[in-house]
Amino acid sequence: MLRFITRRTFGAVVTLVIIAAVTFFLFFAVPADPARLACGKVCPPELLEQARHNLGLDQPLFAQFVSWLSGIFVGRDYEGLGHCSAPCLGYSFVNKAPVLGTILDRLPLTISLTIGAAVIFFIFGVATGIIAALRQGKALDKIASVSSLIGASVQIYFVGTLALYFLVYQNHILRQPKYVPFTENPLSWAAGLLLPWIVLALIFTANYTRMTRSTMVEQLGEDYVRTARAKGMSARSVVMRFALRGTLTPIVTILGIDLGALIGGAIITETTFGLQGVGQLSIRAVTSSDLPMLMATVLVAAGAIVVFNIIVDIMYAFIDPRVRLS
Amino acid sequence: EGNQGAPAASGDTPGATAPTAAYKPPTITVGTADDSKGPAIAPEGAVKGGTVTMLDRDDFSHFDPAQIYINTEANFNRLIGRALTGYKRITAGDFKLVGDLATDTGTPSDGGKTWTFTLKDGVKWQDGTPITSEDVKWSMERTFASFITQGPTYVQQWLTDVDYKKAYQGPYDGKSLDSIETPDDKTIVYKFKTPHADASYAFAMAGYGIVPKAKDTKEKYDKEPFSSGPYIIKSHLVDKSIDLERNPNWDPATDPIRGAYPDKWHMEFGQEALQINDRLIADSGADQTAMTFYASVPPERLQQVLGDSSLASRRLNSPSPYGNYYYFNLDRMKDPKVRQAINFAWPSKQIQQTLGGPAAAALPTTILNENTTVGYQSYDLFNKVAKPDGDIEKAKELLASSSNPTPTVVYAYNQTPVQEQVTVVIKNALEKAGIKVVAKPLDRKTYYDSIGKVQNEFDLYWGGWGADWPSGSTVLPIIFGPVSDGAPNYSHLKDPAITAEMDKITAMTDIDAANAAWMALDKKIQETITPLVVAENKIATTLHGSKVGGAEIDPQQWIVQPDTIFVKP
Amino acid sequence: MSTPFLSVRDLTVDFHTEDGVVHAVNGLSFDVEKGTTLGIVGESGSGKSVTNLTVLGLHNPENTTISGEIRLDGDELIGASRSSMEKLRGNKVAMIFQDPLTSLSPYHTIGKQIGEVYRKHKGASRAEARDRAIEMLTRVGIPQPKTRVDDYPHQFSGGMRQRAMIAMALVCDPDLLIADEPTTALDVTVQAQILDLLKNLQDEMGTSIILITHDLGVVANTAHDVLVMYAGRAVERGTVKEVLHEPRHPYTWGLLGSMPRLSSAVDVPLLPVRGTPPSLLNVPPGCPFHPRCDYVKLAGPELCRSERPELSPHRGHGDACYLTLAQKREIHK
Amino acid sequence: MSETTGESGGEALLELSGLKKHFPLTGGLIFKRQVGQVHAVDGIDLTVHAGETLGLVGESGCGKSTTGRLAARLLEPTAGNIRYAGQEIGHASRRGLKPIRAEIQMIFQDPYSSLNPRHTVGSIVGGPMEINGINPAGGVKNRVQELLEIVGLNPEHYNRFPHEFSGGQRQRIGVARALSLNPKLIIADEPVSALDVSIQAQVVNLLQQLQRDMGIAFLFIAHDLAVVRHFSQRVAVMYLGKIVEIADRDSLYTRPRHPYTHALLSAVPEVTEDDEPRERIRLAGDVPSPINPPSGCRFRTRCWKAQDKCATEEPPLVRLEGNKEGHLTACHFPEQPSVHGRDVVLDPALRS
Amino acid sequence: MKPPETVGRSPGQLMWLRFRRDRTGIASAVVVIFFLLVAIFAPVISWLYGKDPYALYGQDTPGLLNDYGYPILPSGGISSDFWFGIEPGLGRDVFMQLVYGIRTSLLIAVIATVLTTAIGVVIGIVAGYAGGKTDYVIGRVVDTVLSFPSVLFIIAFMPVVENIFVSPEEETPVWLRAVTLVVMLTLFGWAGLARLLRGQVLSMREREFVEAARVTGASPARIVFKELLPNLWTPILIQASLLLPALVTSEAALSFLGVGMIEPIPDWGRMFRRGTEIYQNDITYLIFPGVALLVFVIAFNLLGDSVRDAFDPKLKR
Ligand SMILES: Nc1ncnc2c1ncn2[C@@H]1O[C@H](COP(=O)(O)OP(=O)(O)OP(=O)(O)O)[C@@H](O)[C@H]1O
Ligand SMILES: Nc1ncnc2c1ncn2[C@@H]1O[C@H](COP(=O)(O)OP(=O)(O)OP(=O)(O)O)[C@@H](O)[C@H]1O
Ligand SMILES: [Mg+2]
Ligand SMILES: [Mg+2]
Ligand code: NI
Repeated sequence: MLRFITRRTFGAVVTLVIIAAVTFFLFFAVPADPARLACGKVCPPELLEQARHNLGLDQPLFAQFVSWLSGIFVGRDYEGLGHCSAPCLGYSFVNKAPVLGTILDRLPLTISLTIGAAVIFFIFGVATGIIAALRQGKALDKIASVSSLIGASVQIYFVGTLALYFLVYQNHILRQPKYVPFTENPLSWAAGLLLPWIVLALIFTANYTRMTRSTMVEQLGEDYVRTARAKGMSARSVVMRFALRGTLTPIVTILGIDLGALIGGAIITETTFGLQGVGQLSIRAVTSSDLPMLMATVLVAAGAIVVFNIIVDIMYAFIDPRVRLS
Repeated sequence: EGNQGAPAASGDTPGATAPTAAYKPPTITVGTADDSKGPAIAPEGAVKGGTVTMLDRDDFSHFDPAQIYINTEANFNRLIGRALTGYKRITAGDFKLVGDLATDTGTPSDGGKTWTFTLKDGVKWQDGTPITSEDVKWSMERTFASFITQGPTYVQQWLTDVDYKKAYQGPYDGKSLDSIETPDDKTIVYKFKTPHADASYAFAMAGYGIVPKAKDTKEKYDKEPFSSGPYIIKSHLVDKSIDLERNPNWDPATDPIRGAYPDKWHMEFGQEALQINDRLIADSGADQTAMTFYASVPPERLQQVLGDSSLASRRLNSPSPYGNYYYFNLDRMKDPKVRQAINFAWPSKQIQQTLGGPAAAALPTTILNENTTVGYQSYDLFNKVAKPDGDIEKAKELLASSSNPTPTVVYAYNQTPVQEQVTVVIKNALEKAGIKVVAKPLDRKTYYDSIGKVQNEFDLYWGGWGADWPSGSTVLPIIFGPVSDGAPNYSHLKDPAITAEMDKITAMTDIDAANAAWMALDKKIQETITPLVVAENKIATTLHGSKVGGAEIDPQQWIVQPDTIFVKP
Repeated sequence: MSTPFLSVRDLTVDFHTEDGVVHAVNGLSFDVEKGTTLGIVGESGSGKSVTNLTVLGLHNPENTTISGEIRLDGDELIGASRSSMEKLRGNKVAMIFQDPLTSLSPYHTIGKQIGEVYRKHKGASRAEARDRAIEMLTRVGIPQPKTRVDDYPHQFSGGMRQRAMIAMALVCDPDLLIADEPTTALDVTVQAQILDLLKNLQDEMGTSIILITHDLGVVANTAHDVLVMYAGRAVERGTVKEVLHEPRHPYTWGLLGSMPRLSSAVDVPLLPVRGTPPSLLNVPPGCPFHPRCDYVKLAGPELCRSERPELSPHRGHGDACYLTLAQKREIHK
Repeated sequence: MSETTGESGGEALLELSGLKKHFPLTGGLIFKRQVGQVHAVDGIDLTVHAGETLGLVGESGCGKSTTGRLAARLLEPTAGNIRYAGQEIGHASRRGLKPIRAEIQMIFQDPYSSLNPRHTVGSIVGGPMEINGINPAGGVKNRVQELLEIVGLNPEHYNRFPHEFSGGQRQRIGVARALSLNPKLIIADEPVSALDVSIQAQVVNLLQQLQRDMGIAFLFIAHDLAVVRHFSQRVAVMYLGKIVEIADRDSLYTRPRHPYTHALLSAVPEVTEDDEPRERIRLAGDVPSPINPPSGCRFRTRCWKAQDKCATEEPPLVRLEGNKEGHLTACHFPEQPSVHGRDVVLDPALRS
Repeated sequence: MKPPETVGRSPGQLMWLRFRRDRTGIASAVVVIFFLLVAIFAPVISWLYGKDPYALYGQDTPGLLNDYGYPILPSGGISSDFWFGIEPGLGRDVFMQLVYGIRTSLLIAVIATVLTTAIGVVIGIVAGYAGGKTDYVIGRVVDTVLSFPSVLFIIAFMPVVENIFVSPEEETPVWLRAVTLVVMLTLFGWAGLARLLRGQVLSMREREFVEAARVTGASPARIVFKELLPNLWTPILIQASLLLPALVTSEAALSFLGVGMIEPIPDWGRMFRRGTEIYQNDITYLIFPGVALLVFVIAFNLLGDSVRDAFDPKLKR
């Protein structure tokens, strides 16, 4: 197990470094010059040079990348701004604040957004999926499949916009989405994120219902489920103890992918609800050519995907003993 | 007149026209030493106390005054920083330039080359130490340092040279600037190379706000400013929120400008204008004490906001003080007749409609903006008042007599959703006059880089410029100044006569005469050269919560200024 | 003769599928006596598994029609309540399946899977169940049962898995054990081990066994009685000796003739049944075997094609064919 | 190893000598590397003569299929030689194999997965001809239909797809495909294991008839000793990657010497007319893992005669005293040459 | 000898038969085909309808739009002249915008789907069939691509791709955005498909018919194209049928973030975004593209499901 985790972690680090490098070098292929943006309205060449030096952009590309990379592990010194200690992702070009701090400040929101929604859509999706599978062809199954299809076909910005309008502005049923740290007040934390959770859940539940239903149907046809029934196990325990175990494996994979993608791709959700998470930060980084911030948000996003992949693989080992050895 | 696009009629139904909002350009005069005494004139009903929530899309990038050039940042800076002079609101729309830290707007001598200011008694930093002339001098000197790249550069150039950063590298290596003298703790004397009658205006720019010599942390000061204004930053989460609390060492009696009525300010960033305005329209709960500096109602909500009479009391509006121009590239568009034809065919009204109608944009005809030009005079060279949707016949006539009756114009635009639509309109109109338009979208990040290149391949492109103080002197000499890569003379106008005229006006010591001369030059340039099309002028409509009082848009900065804001009990 | 321990009468099982009705079992009757083994043989798809799953009531009621009667120790099983069936399964009647890998849950340890049957039916505690599981593993010959009890099925070899399945089936000392092709997936040497094991356990506990297989050799070595199935029907029934040494039905002849034996002559070709088994969607009328039968002419083509022959005589060695006994004897020679 | 020629005539068509196939097992902490190997086939010598059938039996996983696939050069041997008609093909390239490809064909175990479900019978059977550029007189289609007739299928079924056929019929299609190139040697990897008894007999009969009519040599792989006996002139018994005994049919089935062969024969369930009790040998456990095969004699872990010598010394495959020419056994302590011996029960659960 | 149920149908025909029985499948196919026809025959529709998607009717004809640029007639200006109403602001014809918008979006999505599928198929098959080092390298590349935060990347590096085609000073052709979008969507789309197909090929490679082909001396090319590929059509078709609606919505989402097609090219996704901005005053402008998109995506997903079912007789719905 430990070996496995070590190997996967190493692989993940390599992947992240590649992604970071691609981002970094592509950034300089973008025809925008961050120094020019930093320089202001009227910018004579000397000032431009000055701005370039201030941002550290006057060094060779590769050297810049290396110092960025080594900054993560050993920290880095910034002229005028002081030392940036060990996991140093650099200083933002735009506001000169350490990127890491900003990211850490935003991450709880994005994670809360994701985890909260995931809990809802996972529980609902799996539950309805199981019921649909057990009531194959019945009304409930059909309702579940139709609604899941509609859920899968709508977009966050569509539902989100309408939900904001009708539930918040018009009828004041829900609160304007707002992030309050969990540690500060768990109740307002939940209340503040309820709307995005519901909207995200609306869209994602569908997939889980579908997946659960079809895998469950498959599982119910498995030989070992038949064995369980032949052993005299009650219908309930056949489903909950035997069929569900096998159903969870693919579901957990999808959940891992979704969690990674949600954290990494919260852009649309956060834009729709005006929440200040990592997604918004990344958009800001893009529009303002803020390389260190962009690198950091890309790393967070890719890191989320990669980390959740590893978590999924570890989860496998818990769900499926066959995986444990190999 | 002068406000051609101003809203005309009113009504509540969806199919209706926009409501009237009588708009009067502000009056800006120079105040006396008496005017410069605190406290500020309170708006009607003003009370102290409470917390105001400010919602906006973008956080402020700079707190170091020397780095401030943008109106939003300048506006915020009013809460925590002071300068030698400033604008005092007398009543709505009526302003006076007064001494802020200084006892008055300064005393010129030596034909306007030397300016002397005296600091008021009792002005202090947030830690209670008095603000000295040494601090003021230091503040100017440090703007020469290499890390200062954003702020205004006028005074630096007046004090030294056009290439001021070569002349002096800032005070950090121990050298000080000879052209600023501090005979005592309260007096500061600036010695310019040439006369500058409008220097007291220049010192009102937030970019010339003060920084304490003792607390200057160079680059880091941008993150941790030391307050001289009524508030202190209590917490700042980048791009997310700022909380302000009162500065106990700020004395209202010394400050003629800032009312500072709320006890606390809470600022939230990151929401799009649409969402901010939906919140403000809804006006529920905590949002009743909310307002926005800059997130004015987007065109999508204008009909709703202006059509809803219940919002009237929470609505502010003001046309933009900035000039918006479609510059001709004179290197490529050589025939003035074609340039005039384009001016005649220009679909001002259609663009206005695309932007949200008369309530969203006015249709000016002059280069200088009426809001920021003392002594403004209107003229209408291209028959825009009569035919705001374009005089195609006249354009065709001109083209017929020109060197190229069917010209092709390469139009470059900043690729934003709005500009995309405007481009469609422009293309549609000019093609009616027989002008082929090749539209080139440019990436918004590099837009100014692309059009700023002297050797660009475009014929026509949009650009904006705002006056730094209410005079043509910070507009015409800039947008028709030196031609170089990155310089804002996007038309590449290099007419010796015009340049000479501008130099002459700049040297005038009589401000009123100078203002009149700028206005005349404005017309002359459009008449003889036609280097640009004067574009639509956006009108901001801004909402605030029902418990917010004293909200006014600063007509010069085009932003809701904090000085008069108070929380209704 | 007393009433048999299990008696199946006129069992018919139809599946309603998209393609039509599958007549998987068609009027099948047979008995199993206490302590004996009934071997059911027949080609793939002849309805062997369906019959036995029906005994346990394991079919999806949605698309299955079952008629006839199944009496276990005198109790009717068709139409019995769900809870009474649940009490029966694994307790009185247990089952072993063909593929021990897929039939064991990969997610639970062997010990859990064996123990939970015991807990469910005997109300034992966790510890008791575990002890019982170890005991059962010892009985079926798993080495080091104390440690292997915590292994997962994938850690076992094929033969050990089948032993574990047997342990699981026998944990509650069932009266009837249904073994559905328990050795088909195994190698010969392992198969022999498993079959011997089943025999030993039967001797010890007096369990009745239904052994489903398509290998006549297996039946010959293990069973007391044999039932030969074809297209969902019984075509021949009798003791092992009777059926294998004096077969009466042409299909049984075909099966026996198809089998190469270690002792048979090598250079003569085998004598297979020609053709392929019929589709159960569309069972031929009359004798279902007639399209593949070489003796239709002899027995009477009209009869064979139109009327279904019954298994006769009712008890003892019976077969479903219109050939006379004399003809059969003659041909079999 | 020298000659292994059995009595059946004809020159050696396929010779495998010292043949080994080890599959790498990969793993490792960070980088993939080889951590071991599966000794699937571990040094075997076999000869198939023209026109004869060599049966290959053994338990699951002992390397029968691997041997077959090596012989058909679907795999490249780790070591050893494969000679076909005197020509070394062990490491020949695809191009080098081209001329003999047509002569060695294969029939597979699974009639479902061995036919491409997207191809018609016509293209399945005709495909090999197309690949090898064979243009039979009368055209490919004619030849295919001829072949279909030979294997007992309706030539009209030319345009049908495999899923429309029963298992036995599919296996016949497989046979027709193997025949389409007029092979001299067919490697049949458990061609009847997946079929019902009655169908199995049809296919065995067909193969036997083809061999008789066309003189094709077969390497016939099966685990059913009775079927092998029925079809093969010579039989080799494999255990864990090695040949433990090889002999002509009679010798092997009536005078086996290797304990494993004894065990195998005794385990076959038989419908016997006579009541004479057969020898009963019940081995314990399963075949050990080919990743770590036991030292010395590989059968020793399950053998009732095993002694210390077996663990240290690998018994050579030799002709034992009293055995016929070509009857080779690899055992230090061979059994009596008879099928009637004593009962041996090693399985703990069966020892009562 | 007679095989059972001798009907002589190919697997394809059987699928078609199964599919034909699936009423939902047929209905959704009809809807999908309708959309495709609309896209293909947009110019014909325009000609019959007598309007084009570019003309600014609302601006050129007084009385259609009010001061704010909203249609004066109720329901977004629906009239016998303007069936779906008029676009607020520019005053173009909504019906034509939608028809041409569907054309643009479908064109982009279809091309991206085709490219994605082609690349995914080729790389997946190569990885699966070649195995070994090739497979390992491709596997890592796929992992990496799948770990990229794609939306962010597309937003950030759209200009880079555009730059590859055209330098900033040169004329920017209108199709460039489309090409860029296609390239970007393809760049992040192929990996998933490749991974899936690799798995399919791996399991397929173990099938004996592949060995059978090798035994007869078939070349790797023949094995890939003649033996494997025909068997992969099922997953390919299923994936493609699920990919297309996903790409349509992706494109719409990119438009929502402002990196979709630009004016004046009509675009479905951009209409949708504009709709979410102005819905409070002109809901019809959100309804038409929104509902059309919803219907299209639902129909296509249903179609994908039906195709899957048709291909997989085991799965009972
Ligand atoms: N749930 C079901 N739905 C529809 N048809 C079924 C179902 N279960 C079995 N059948 C059909 O019933 C017939 C008899 O099947 P059964 O499993 O009893 O055969 P079998 O004799 O056990 O064959 P094998 O030796 O292959 O196991 C087959 O044609 C099978 O396809
Ligand atoms: N490609 C491969 N990679 C790794 N190991 C393999 C491979 N092919 C076969 N093996 C291993 O080699 C050994 C021999 O396999 P082979 O298929 O030859 O056995 P077999 O005798 O044909 O068995 P069966 O009767 O089950 O078909 C087995 O342990 C198997 O797991
Ligand atoms: Mg069965
Ligand atoms: Mg094999
Ligand atoms: Ni330096």
